[in-house]
Amino acid sequence: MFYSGRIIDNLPVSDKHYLMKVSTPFIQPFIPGQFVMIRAWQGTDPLLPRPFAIYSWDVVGGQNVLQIVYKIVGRGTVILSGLHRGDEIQINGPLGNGFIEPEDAEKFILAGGGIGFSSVFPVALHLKGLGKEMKIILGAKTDKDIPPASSVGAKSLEGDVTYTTEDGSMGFRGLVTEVLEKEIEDIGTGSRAEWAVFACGPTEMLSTVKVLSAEKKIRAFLSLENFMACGFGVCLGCVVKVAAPGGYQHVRVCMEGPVFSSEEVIFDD
Amino acid sequence: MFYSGRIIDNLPVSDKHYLMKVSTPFIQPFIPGQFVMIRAWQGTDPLLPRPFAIYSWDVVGGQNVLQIVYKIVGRGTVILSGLHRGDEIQINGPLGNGFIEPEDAEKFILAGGGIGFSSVFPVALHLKGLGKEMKIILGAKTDKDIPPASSVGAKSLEGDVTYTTEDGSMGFRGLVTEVLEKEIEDIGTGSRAEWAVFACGPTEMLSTVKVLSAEKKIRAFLSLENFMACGFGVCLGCVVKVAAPGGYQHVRVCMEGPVFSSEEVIFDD
Amino acid sequence: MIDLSVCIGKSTFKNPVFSASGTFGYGVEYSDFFDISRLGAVIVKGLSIEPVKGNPGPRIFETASGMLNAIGLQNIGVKNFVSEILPHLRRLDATVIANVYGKMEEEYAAVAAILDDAEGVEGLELNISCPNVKKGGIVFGQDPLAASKVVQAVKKETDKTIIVKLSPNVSDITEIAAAVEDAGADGISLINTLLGMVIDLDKKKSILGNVMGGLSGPAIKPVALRMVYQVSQRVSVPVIGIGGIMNERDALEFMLAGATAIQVGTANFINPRISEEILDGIQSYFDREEIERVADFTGTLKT
Amino acid sequence: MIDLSVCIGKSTFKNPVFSASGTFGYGVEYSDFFDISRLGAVIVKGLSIEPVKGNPGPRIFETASGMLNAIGLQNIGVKNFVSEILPHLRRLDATVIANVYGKMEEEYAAVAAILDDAEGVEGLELNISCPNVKKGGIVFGQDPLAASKVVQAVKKETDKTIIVKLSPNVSDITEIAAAVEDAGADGISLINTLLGMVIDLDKKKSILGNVMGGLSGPAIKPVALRMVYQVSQRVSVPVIGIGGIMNERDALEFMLAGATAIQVGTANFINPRISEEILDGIQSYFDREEIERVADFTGTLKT
Ligand SMILES: Cc1cc2nc3c(=O)[nH]c(=O)nc-3n(C[C@H](O)[C@H](O)[C@H](O)COP(=O)(O)OP(=O)(O)OC[C@H]3O[C@@H](n4cnc5c(N)ncnc54)[C@H](O)[C@@H]3O)c2cc1C
Ligand SMILES: Cc1cc2nc3c(=O)[nH]c(=O)nc-3n(C[C@H](O)[C@H](O)[C@H](O)COP(=O)(O)OP(=O)(O)OC[C@H]3O[C@@H](n4cnc5c(N)ncnc54)[C@H](O)[C@@H]3O)c2cc1C
Ligand SMILES: Cc1cc2nc3c(=O)[nH]c(=O)nc-3n(C[C@H](O)[C@H](O)[C@H](O)COP(=O)(O)O)c2cc1C
Ligand SMILES: Cc1cc2nc3c(=O)[nH]c(=O)nc-3n(C[C@H](O)[C@H](O)[C@H](O)COP(=O)(O)O)c2cc1C
Ligand code: FES
Ligand code: FES
Repeated sequence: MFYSGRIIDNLPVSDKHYLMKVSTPFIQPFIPGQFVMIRAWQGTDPLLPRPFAIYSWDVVGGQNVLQIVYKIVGRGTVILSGLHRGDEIQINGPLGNGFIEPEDAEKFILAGGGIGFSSVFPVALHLKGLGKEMKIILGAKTDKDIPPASSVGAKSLEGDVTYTTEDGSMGFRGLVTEVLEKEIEDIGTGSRAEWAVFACGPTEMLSTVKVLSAEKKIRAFLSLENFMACGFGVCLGCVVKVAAPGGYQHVRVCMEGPVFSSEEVIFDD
Repeated sequence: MFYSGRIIDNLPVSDKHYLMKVSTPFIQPFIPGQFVMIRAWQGTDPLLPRPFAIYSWDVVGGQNVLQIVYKIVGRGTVILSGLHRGDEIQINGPLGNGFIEPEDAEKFILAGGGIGFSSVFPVALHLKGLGKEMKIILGAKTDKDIPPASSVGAKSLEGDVTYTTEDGSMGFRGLVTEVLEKEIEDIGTGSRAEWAVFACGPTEMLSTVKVLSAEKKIRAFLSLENFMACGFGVCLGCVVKVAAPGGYQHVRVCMEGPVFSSEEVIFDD
Repeated sequence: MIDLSVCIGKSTFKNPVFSASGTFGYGVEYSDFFDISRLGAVIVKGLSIEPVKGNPGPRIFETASGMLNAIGLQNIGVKNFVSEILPHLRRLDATVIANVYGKMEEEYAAVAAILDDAEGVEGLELNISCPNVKKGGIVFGQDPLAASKVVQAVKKETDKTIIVKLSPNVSDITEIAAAVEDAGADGISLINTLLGMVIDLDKKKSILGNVMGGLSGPAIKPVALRMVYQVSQRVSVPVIGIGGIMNERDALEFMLAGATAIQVGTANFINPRISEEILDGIQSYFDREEIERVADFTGTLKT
Repeated sequence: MIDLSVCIGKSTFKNPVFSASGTFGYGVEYSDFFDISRLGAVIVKGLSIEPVKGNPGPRIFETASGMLNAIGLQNIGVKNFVSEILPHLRRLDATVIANVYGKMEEEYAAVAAILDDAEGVEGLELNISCPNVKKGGIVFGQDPLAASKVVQAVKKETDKTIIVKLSPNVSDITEIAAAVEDAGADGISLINTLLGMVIDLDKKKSILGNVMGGLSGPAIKPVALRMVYQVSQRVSVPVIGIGGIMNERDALEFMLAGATAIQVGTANFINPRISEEILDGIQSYFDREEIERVADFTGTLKT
């Protein structure tokens, strides 16, 4: 689905993060973990649209409102942050597979590193809706990298979140995966089969989650990132390696992913 | 001189024209007809700065205020029109020779076609300051192409202006050069030596002025336009042909011009 | 009545707007966005005799008004294409051109032989921007003789329309164009990507897994236009213009320069409906300008 | 202490930031904006034996992240340069490299002979992207033999440092690089502009007076980086990187790829002080990264 949207609101929720609300011509059921490609500039530099997780997409006050949360990291996101109410943007999506919870999983640990919370929160809200039990771990370098859950419309989750920062400025001092490891260990080995982990964050984090999941015998699903040109499967630019008979095969993060079972993903070092 | 300026005001003065006021770190005496190169965007598309006549450059309310009047014609000017108070722009200038009135000229006809008024008004205000007599002719396709003199801070000139439009929607119906021809004919051949014509507008207009000036034996000065990359004489991209011993030579509109004596300019057809 | 159809070899295409190989998947992906049967032709991702895994990542990176790609010609192989994708494309009523490549001329011929039997393939586009393993890796498209041989070998296997797609990484594009025309090409498409490279200063490392990649997008349009102009002055077979076409005005410029048809590449990533919009734009332009046939417009550039 | 000086041939330049010919006028124009003696070298507009009027307009046009130019090598001629401009440059204390071109090798040699006597010219950069009238207009830089002969002819006339500036419009840039190195070049600079074309759809006319022109600016940077990388792998003389350098990060990327020095071109039009800013940026980067000498950084790219 390729269409235009109009900015309703585009406000900072932290030093580096913005929450953008866009009015869209329709809404469409989406699976948390799916994303949209967004372009919001004239001219050809930057050229390509940018991928962002769908944070929410609902009817609000009679309008179809798509939300994304983004961090300013480069030219495209700088342009996004300068947009005003009424400005038009181009949107392609929902795209990707999203996170479909395994039928036999009853309890979840959701782990988000850095901007990863923008996929974790929609997954969490969805699971909460289904009445599932869950723990959320959010981590970053420093407190400034994590906007308060309330500022991004996730107040209802605040009680479930454990924060961790590398510099200790918020919550625990340490890595998301350190907290994750403890949380997993707290679960009796016998009951781990009821659990599933969903993780979204930098590659180093996800590759540690893969190792943990194998060691601790707990299912894990990883939401990957990669450079994307098209976002809908036609350029073959975004592939990662997944295990396949006879070694590996290249699959597209934008189509077969972004969410993969941790078993299948092969991280090159 | 290369420096940054900050937008004070950037307001439409007609359907297609904007008046931009920029606060600059200093002011500098300029010769009317001189111009600045302006760039006001990130990224490399568009790549090059754009030339605009200096409309005025004065201390206003304690600030150094540079004004330009521009017409939206393409990508660069579309971007300019979207700028807000406080936005930063890069400026190079004053550039070019400007119009230096011949010492023995007492009376002037100033003719502007299309956006040409943006050079004509500063010249007119300057000559008015010197107490010179003058007639101003401004022409365009239709009335929408000419913002009212009052809207561009040239109210004091309003009485001197004769308007002409191709569709007759404002003032006379016809070309600037048709009115110019009549005005010249109104001057006795004997007194034409006291007069000088300054013309700024599309190439076809200027080449007609050249012909008129030769036929009617009246001095004329033409402010030329051309694509410019640098605006300060280093790329040799903006050259026009001028008469020279042994035929012609290429001179730079941005350095030896933009104002040339109508005798020297060679218009290719 | 305006007739937008164009002839290349024995084929007639309903209009001059084609999709560029590698930017349009296998075509079917775009049927979510518009009716791909409207396109003059759908040119699918490059096919080889066996499936190919392609290069390790990163495979793409954005540059100023362009992008680099080093996909490594990943594809499912011609046989899977014929059995799995082609029926789908036929149901969608798409006019299909198969883009073909190989590491030696025999591989091109083998793919052509399989496609010769395939119903619903209107023509073949030979991508000769690939290293010739038999000649120490020199790209076919940089070697007039090797390029001619590929064309001849393919022609032996099939009577379908053969378009040869040229590499721009050459000193004299007209030399190679003339060589493939002589060898029997029914049409010539150009340009493929310009070879480039990107570097990550922070990591002091080249970004692409393959180090070098192909530059596409608006950045290359001036080079593409120049080559289309030069080649169409030199050959008499139809020329298909490619390179940085973002809208109908770009497309029409290529036609003025001498292109009978055009291909839309990188622009598809930015707007998946762009090729349809370009088609509509050309149609309206022809209406407005009262141009009756493509041939009345192609190559009418004044210089 | 960080030492930014670089050696090319017998010359030592105080730092690796040079201005690119044709984008820096005769140098003096920039002294309004900054102290041009700070630059490693000021490379002036291409000089020929006689003054040249250049091409009719339009001569320049903007493209996506780039520009085309067809100036036609307008210049005041080497003799006027030596008598009128050089004294001024010497007063400004600029390190000057004269860019030289000709229509045949004898013309290059003649210009070199005049410059050999000129005090204040540190070296010559030979622009070989010009048609060789004796060989039917084939560009010197596309013909390894013709290019070598130009270098040899020039070397006979002068002992000054000779840099040869390569054209990117070739199939194999390393072949021509190796040829000019063998012929005695002290350094190799690249790239010159890519040949391109722009069209005015409304007028159905090519825009440039000369029809074709040279593409420069950020659009060509990936191609330039790739060629600098390839050439520096192949030759042992210092390589000078040029093409779309807009800031110090771009400059440092070229150095990682193998450039000993870099030239700033089109960026000068956008910000006349940019070359000084790039120099300062490189200086701070070396400070921050504790790189002591340019040689410790050049070519350290991981692939
Ligand atoms: C499926 C998916 C979902 C995403 N969801 C979100 C989200 O909800 N919120 C959010 O803030 N970000 C998200 N991202 C990352 C976001 O797409 C990038 O931050 C954005 O594209 C950067 O654009 P830019 O122009 O600002 O930066 P650029 O100037 O393009 O690059 C700045 C830096 O970011 C890196 N970068 C650029 N593009 C990507 C990319 N696609 N993936 C990883 N790194 C990149 C570059 O290498 C560079 O170091 C997501 C990415 C993917 C693939
Ligand atoms: C010395 C000088 C003084 C000028 N003063 C003014 C002024 O005071 N106010 C004003 O509105 N305009 C002025 N112009 C014209 C102005 O520079 C152009 O309108 C502007 O560069 C167009 O930029 P753009 O990106 O909007 O259009 P583009 O997208 O670049 O082009 C739109 C159209 O304008 C044409 N064009 C682009 N650049 C130029 C150029 N330099 N000269 C002529 N045509 C061009 C293009 O061919 C195209 O048809 C002046 C030009 C010169 C050379
Ligand atoms: C991601 C990507 C993959 C490509 N794959 C192929 C391919 O398989 N075969 C081929 O002949 N050309 C391939 N190309 C080249 C395009 O078909 C086209 O020639 C080139 O991109 C220039 O056009 P553009 O600027 O409109 O993209 C590919 C281009 C891109 C960007
Ligand atoms: C307007 C213009 C004029 C040029 N003139 C010359 C020249 O006289 N001699 C030469 O060797 N290169 C000339 N060049 C090429 C530049 O020196 C440089 O190689 C090229 O522009 C690529 O660098 P850039 O992308 O940084 O501009 C010229 C380039 C431009 C844009
Ligand atoms: S981004 Fe194009 S295939 Fe995934
Ligand atoms: S615009 Fe560069 S010399 Fe005039």
